[in-house]
Amino acid sequence: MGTTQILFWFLSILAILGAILVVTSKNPVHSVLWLIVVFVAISGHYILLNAQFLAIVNLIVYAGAIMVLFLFVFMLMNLNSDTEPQKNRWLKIAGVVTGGALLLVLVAALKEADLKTQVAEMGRGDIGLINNLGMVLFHDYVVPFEISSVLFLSAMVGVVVIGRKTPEERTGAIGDQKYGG
Amino acid sequence: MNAIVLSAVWGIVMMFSGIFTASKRAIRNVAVVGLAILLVVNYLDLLGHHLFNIDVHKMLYFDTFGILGNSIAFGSTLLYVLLSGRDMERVGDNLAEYFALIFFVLCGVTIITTFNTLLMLFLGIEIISIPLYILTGSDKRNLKSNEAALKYFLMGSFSTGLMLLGIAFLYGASPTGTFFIDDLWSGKAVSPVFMAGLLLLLVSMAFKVSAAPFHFWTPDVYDGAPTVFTSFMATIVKVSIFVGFVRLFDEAFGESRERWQIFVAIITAATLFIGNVTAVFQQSVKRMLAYSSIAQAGFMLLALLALNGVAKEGIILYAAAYSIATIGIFAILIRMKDYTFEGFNGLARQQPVLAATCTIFLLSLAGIPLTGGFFAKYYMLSSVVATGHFLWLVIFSVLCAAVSVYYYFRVIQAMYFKEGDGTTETEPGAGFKGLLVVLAAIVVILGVCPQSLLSQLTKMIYTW
Amino acid sequence: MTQLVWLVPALPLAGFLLNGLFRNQLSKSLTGIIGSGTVLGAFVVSLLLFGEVRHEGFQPAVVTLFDFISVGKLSIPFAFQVDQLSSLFLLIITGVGFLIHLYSTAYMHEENAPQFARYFSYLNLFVFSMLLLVLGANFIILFIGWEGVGLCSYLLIGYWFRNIDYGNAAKKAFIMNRIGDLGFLIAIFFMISKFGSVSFDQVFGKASTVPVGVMTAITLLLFVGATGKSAQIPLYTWLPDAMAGPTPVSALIHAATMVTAGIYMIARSHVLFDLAPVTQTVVAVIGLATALLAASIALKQNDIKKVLAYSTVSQLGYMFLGLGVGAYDGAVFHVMTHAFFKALLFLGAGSVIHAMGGEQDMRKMGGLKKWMPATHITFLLGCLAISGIPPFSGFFSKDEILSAAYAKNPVYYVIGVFTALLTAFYMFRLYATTFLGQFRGTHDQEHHLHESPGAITIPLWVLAILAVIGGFVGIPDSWMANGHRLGAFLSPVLGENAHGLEVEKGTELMLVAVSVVLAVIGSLAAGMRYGKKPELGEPTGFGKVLANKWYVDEFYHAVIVRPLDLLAQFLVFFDKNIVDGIVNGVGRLVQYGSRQLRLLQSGQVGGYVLLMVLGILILFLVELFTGSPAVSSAAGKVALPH
Amino acid sequence: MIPVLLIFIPLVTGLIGFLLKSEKTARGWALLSSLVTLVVALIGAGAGKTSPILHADVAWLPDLGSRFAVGLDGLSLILSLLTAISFPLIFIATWRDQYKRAWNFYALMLLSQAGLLGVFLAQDALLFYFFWELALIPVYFLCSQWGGERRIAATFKFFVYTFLGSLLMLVGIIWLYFHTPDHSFSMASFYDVHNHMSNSDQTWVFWLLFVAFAIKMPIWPLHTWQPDTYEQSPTAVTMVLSAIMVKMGLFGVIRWLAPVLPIGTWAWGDTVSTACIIGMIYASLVAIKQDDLKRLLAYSSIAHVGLMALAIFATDATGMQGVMIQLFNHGINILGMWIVVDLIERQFGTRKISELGGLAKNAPGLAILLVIVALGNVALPLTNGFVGEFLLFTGVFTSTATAYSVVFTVVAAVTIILGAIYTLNMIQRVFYGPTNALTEKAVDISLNEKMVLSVIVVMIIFIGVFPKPVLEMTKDAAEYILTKMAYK
Amino acid sequence: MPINYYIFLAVALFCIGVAGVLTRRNAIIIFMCIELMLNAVNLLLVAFSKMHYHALSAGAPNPNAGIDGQLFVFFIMVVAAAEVSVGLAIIVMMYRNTHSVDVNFLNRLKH
Repeated sequence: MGTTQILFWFLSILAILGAILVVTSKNPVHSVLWLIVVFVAISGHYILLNAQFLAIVNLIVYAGAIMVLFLFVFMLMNLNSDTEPQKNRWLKIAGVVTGGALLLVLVAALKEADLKTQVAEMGRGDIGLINNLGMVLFHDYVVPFEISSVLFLSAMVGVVVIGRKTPEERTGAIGDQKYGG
Repeated sequence: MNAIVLSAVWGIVMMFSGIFTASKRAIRNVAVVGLAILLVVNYLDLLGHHLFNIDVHKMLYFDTFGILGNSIAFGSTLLYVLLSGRDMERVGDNLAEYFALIFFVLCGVTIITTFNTLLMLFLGIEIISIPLYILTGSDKRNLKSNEAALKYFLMGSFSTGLMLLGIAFLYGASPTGTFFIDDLWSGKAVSPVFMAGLLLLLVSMAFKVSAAPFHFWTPDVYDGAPTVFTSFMATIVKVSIFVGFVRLFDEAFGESRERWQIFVAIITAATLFIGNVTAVFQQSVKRMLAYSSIAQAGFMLLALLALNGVAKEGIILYAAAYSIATIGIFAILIRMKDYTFEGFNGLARQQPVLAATCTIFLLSLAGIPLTGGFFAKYYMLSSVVATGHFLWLVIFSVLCAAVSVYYYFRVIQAMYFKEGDGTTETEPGAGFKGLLVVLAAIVVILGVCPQSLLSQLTKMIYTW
Repeated sequence: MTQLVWLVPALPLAGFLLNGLFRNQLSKSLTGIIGSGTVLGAFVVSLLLFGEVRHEGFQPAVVTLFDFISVGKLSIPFAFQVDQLSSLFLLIITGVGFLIHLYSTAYMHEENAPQFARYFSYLNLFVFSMLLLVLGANFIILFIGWEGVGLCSYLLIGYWFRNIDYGNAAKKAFIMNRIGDLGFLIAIFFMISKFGSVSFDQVFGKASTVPVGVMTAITLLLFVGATGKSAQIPLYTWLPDAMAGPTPVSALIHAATMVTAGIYMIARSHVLFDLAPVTQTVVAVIGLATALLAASIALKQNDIKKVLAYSTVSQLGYMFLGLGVGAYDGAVFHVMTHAFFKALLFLGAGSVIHAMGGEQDMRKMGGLKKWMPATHITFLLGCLAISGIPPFSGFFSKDEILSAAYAKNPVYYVIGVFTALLTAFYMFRLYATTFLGQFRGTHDQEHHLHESPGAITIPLWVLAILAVIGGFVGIPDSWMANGHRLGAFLSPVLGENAHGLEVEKGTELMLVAVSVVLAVIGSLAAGMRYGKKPELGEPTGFGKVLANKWYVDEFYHAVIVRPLDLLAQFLVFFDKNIVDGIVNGVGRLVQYGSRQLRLLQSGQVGGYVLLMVLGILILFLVELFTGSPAVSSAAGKVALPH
Repeated sequence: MIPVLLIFIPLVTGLIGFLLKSEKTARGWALLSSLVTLVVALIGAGAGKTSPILHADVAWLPDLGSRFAVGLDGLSLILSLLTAISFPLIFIATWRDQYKRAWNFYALMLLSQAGLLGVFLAQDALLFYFFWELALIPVYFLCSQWGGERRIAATFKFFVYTFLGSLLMLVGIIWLYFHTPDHSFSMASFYDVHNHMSNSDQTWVFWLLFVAFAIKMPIWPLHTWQPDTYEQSPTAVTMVLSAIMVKMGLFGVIRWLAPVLPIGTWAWGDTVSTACIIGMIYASLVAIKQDDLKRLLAYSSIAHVGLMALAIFATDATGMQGVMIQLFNHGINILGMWIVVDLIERQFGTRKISELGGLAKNAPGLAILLVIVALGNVALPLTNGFVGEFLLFTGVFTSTATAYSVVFTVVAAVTIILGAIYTLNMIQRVFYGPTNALTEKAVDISLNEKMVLSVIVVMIIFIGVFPKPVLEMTKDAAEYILTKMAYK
Repeated sequence: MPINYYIFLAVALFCIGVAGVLTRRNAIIIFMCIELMLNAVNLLLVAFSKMHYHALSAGAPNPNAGIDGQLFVFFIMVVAAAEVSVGLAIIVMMYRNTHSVDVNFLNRLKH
């Protein structure tokens, strides 16, 4: 098999391993790092699929910005050490089993897919190139693009609402006011 | 289109209004004006006058069904703000931001009532959800509020993940690789991938309208959120998402309904059962209303199951009747000293007007004739009966409706037949009472001669 | 004239309304006048009617007042029938009725005005109902009167309502009557379904068209009605208790008129009974059994009215025997004579009780002839009449029945005659214990003793005369050419062969001789036995059984009343705990379910998500296993609306 | 015109009633309104059967195929008369009862009257359902607000029970609606729908509708709400409940079930009849053991209603006439009984038979009137009860719809005896016998009650002696229904 | 590459994410697992888009066939970013009040 296949398998295994370690590792910071590994692997897949733009964005936005944000929060709360008390085992097992069952069911449902003859074009096809994407984005997809700005606005307002300290909080009055019901 | 743009714009206006004026009243008035404007422009849309001619590349499709849904959303929001606007001030001192968020939510509402591609659906849902996370947690001093916000956020984004996976599958299964809902289905045999996508989408939407067994966030979030915003979530948001829900399944999967009706039936039955039965034992009226909203969702799901003309008329009517009644009840609830059933004891002595209107709203929710709720339920039932299948579900839902009487009437009993000094925190003003009476009048009118609304509906929905 | 027949019931009705509505205003004398006067008026009208009916070739007339019920094909007019039978009964009822009203004015004099008026209004109402009963031209009107008299007897037995026992007696009477009425009613339904009508002419006209089985059913049901009203086995036990009422009431209702309604009804519908031999046998046997049983009980009763009551039951038994053997006019004849002498006896007893200040126990009486001669003589005449001593009235009527019974089946005769012996015995036991020997009452009772006023003795004398001569209208033809006027008179209604089977002269004389001899023996034996020293001690052995009326009441209580009571109690429990329990149980179930179900809402995000994922799993599994889910079709396909 | 007035007079006056904040005015207002209604009803009774003023039909919900169609035929007329007569009598008889916030009480009473009249007059299935509920709601509030100790629980049971029934009925109505060829709720289309559906469908749809009616009547074993509710409601409301409301169930069967689903009705006839008969015997026996006058009457009314239902399912002309006249008679008689009960309770503060006795001594007028009413109740000849029950039994006996007509009649007729037993027991233990400390100083009834009872007694006797007018009134209706009930 | 591989890979990642959400108690890590789910979806979308590209541009090469998939991924990233900001804000607020991010302590609201 050619380099593409080798790379595909390598990246896939890497991604899955990373994902598993994200879930299992005790130390949150390790989780973050493993998650970054997963992202990198996925970006690799994008490149294999010749979607360079997404690959880059994925690295910058996710592995870059978002993950840093996570780390930042961890540090802020200094949860860097393994502080999480263990959930009771049975719930853990139940969780894993359920996840696995979901996987099984989905695979079972999809293995007979009529798409199984289909193949994903590797390496070729320049739809993933930035100029094509840009053209389509700012031509056909301009409306959703604009609308997503509303999303950001609301997110921004929201963060302000939540982040801003109110006088009461400065006095640190915490409790179950009636407004919670 | 008018509504989308203006609601977004007005959201920004609200943001700045907070900077330019400190007077709460002024801010509220700005919001009211905005809502009024929204109503108007939406009506213009209905008449076909579009202020903005934007080429949406078929990503949005403005039909009467959606626009009607919008106007109900705007209308009930207007009533809601008029009734409970003052109570927002007591949540926190970011009144302007709250209003801004509400307007953003409305923007999302207008999107999901008129979306034509899964992308817009996704964006709409997100634009609705994110402000709601915030509003839920807006009572920052309150641990319950925080908890509710975090729960809502975690589960909400989890369901977003499910929805996205579903969308991905549908995209994969679509013959031409598109997200436009009307050519998702090849029209040939339903492929497993398509089915998987459909189910995941069903699940995530069911989550948003809090249908069992994906309803678990609802009681906690409705209970934990500041009551004003609970009212908003439980009525306007939920109802609009329902409009989107129906729209999605009608447009995208209408032809293949034979394949998925059974799943909707299962979910409906579960929702009706859990919602109604669990509500029976609640001690807090607020939480009871949360469960009742689940139960009501179960009834609305009947329309999704039937997906015929009757169902579409019905869902609009149900939206109106349910929102108005629930807004009214919440508006009264907010004013109460004590949220438990005992808190309502003897309210009829202290506040006859409140008690009377509250009774009418409750009767409407219970679906007693002469209230809008009756025709709403009537439409839901008859839509399913019209399909000729699932009569067992109809009868089951009727039994559940009988159960629902139990908890709605507990409130009535408390107000009228129990001795007690249940009363409001502050003497409600004449305006408030007047507005409640108006709401009650609307409910009754909807119940006696819904013709005015209905004839219009039938005209539009069948011409469309 | 016949068109005025409505006057007959109308007058007593008017009396009832007047006395009832203005009972607080009217004075006692006025009340008495209204009460008796209306009945007297009715009697006069009846006489006129009778005069008309007696003419040769009188055709039975049906007078329709108005349309009572008409539904679909069924039409029931409110119509009266004037013919020989009804006019005869009119005379008996109004005549005897008037005498008893008259008697009551004196007898009830202690009552205060409103109660007095109440009494008379009830009495008038009774006469009205009784007249309806005999005048009705169809079974419904008959039934109306039938239940009406039942009601009046209820009201009059319970007239002294302050006394619980009297109330119970009244209730017992009404309910036992109702049991009989039920049979009657069902018989009527049968007629409606078979003949589509209830009017006599229609029913009797079409009678022969229905199979014997149906006819037997109808007649048996009618007879059930008769047993209730006329106190036959098994429904006779109410009559002795009914003595709780004032004595005139016992005389009028429970001796002379109401209790004979059964005989009237069967005689009236003899056409049907002729078609149902089985029923006739049943009637005869029941009648005979009742006669014997009642007579045996009467032997050991000490309450003067109880004795008379059982003798009434026994005499009624005779009448049914007559009906059973087809001697319809014999039965009616006996009704008439019995009305005379039994009314006489009751009124005499009433006079005695009146004199004894309410004492009814014979053992406390004795030697009364010294104080009340008139009562004594008349009472003696009554006793002779009932015992069948010639030439008193009872003799003729009873012997007519007995000979017919012999013709039908000698066994009937034997038992009948034996009963006659008993009758004579207990009647003279009563007479002797009451009027002969020494007075055994308390001292002040002795002071109080006196002959009753004219209002009481006059009716006694009138009735006594009737009791003596009343029999001569029915001298057997075999003795005297068309001596049997009554039979001839009634034959248009009861048919030509209404004497039952004939027996040849010799046998008949022999039979008569036997019965007379036995009657005389019985009376003398009783006179001797009790004239000097009446039995005062408690009876023992078989006598105890008789004194306790064969324990029939106890038996009924154990077999019917008690089980019904228990059943009712059980049902109350069942209703409360099972039926209602299930209903409430559903409610509780919902609450319980609610309490359990809300535990799902654990508050744990993990739990929630887990359940969600499980939900998804279920959906997918359904999808997997039902490749293309079959659409459940509860109902057939329906066209979409619009 | 008339029907519309009949519905709207009480409706409007009732709504106004909420506003008059004085007990006396409210009471007077209610009486006035009910009298006006009575007058209108009498005019309706006077008008010719075919006269146009007896019908009204205006568009209401065209898109739903439902019209505001009301009309007076024989059946509606007799029941409207019953309603119109009962309410003034109730108001007068309970004139002395005291209520807190009486204006609400009287207003709700009037509203329930509007609902009842609507039920009886509606000629459109959806409209019928509407009024069916409208009649229920005010009664719910009346009982829960002014009732006895356990009122809330009892009334709530009553409400949920009946509401469940009516919801099932709603499903049935909708189902039928979609089977009418012209998608209409009108009576005509409903009477025609059975030509467009299979017999098997008829047999199960039957139950959807019947359950609602059976609960309302009530038919054993769905009766348990009734004694509790009667016991707990204020007597005025109990009068409405038992004199008129139970008739809704019977009316529903006659008007909206039997003609609509003839095959279904016929197919289940024996089953239902058996239930009715069990109920009759059962209720009578239970009644014998009751100590509370209200419960006793409740059970006796179950027995009577059972007989009427039995006759309906007998599908016989005589029986149907009997039902229609008995609907009226039973209403009148039970009303009389309730008035007496109310008098007793108001005077002695108890309804326990065991605590009473000897009333006849000091209250002879009351005793006599009660006895007459009671006699009507046990169907003694020359009272209205006799006419009714005679026709009913005749109908059942001559019925060709069932093979067991004779058995049914005989078993059912046993209740004639049982009825006599519990009625006489009651009369005796309340009115006869010695007086006790409580009843020593009993006083006789006052004028207005005497007047009401006399009116009732007069009606009892009149109909008992001369039932022709009433029979004439209902003749056509009965025959029409029967032609629709042709099950062959 | 056969599309099935990508489907299974994506589903696998997605399910691992789900399992993570089910098993962890740390709110932030749960949130990360959700991000993981989103990325799985992204991968799937891109794969599909290339699949459609292959299928549609088989005959006449069509420059933009299947491009929607990749644009959708772009929007998902956008939304995810917004979500993260809000989510972390909420978590921080929670932490400020309770000094814990353990979801098991979120049990004031139940039943």
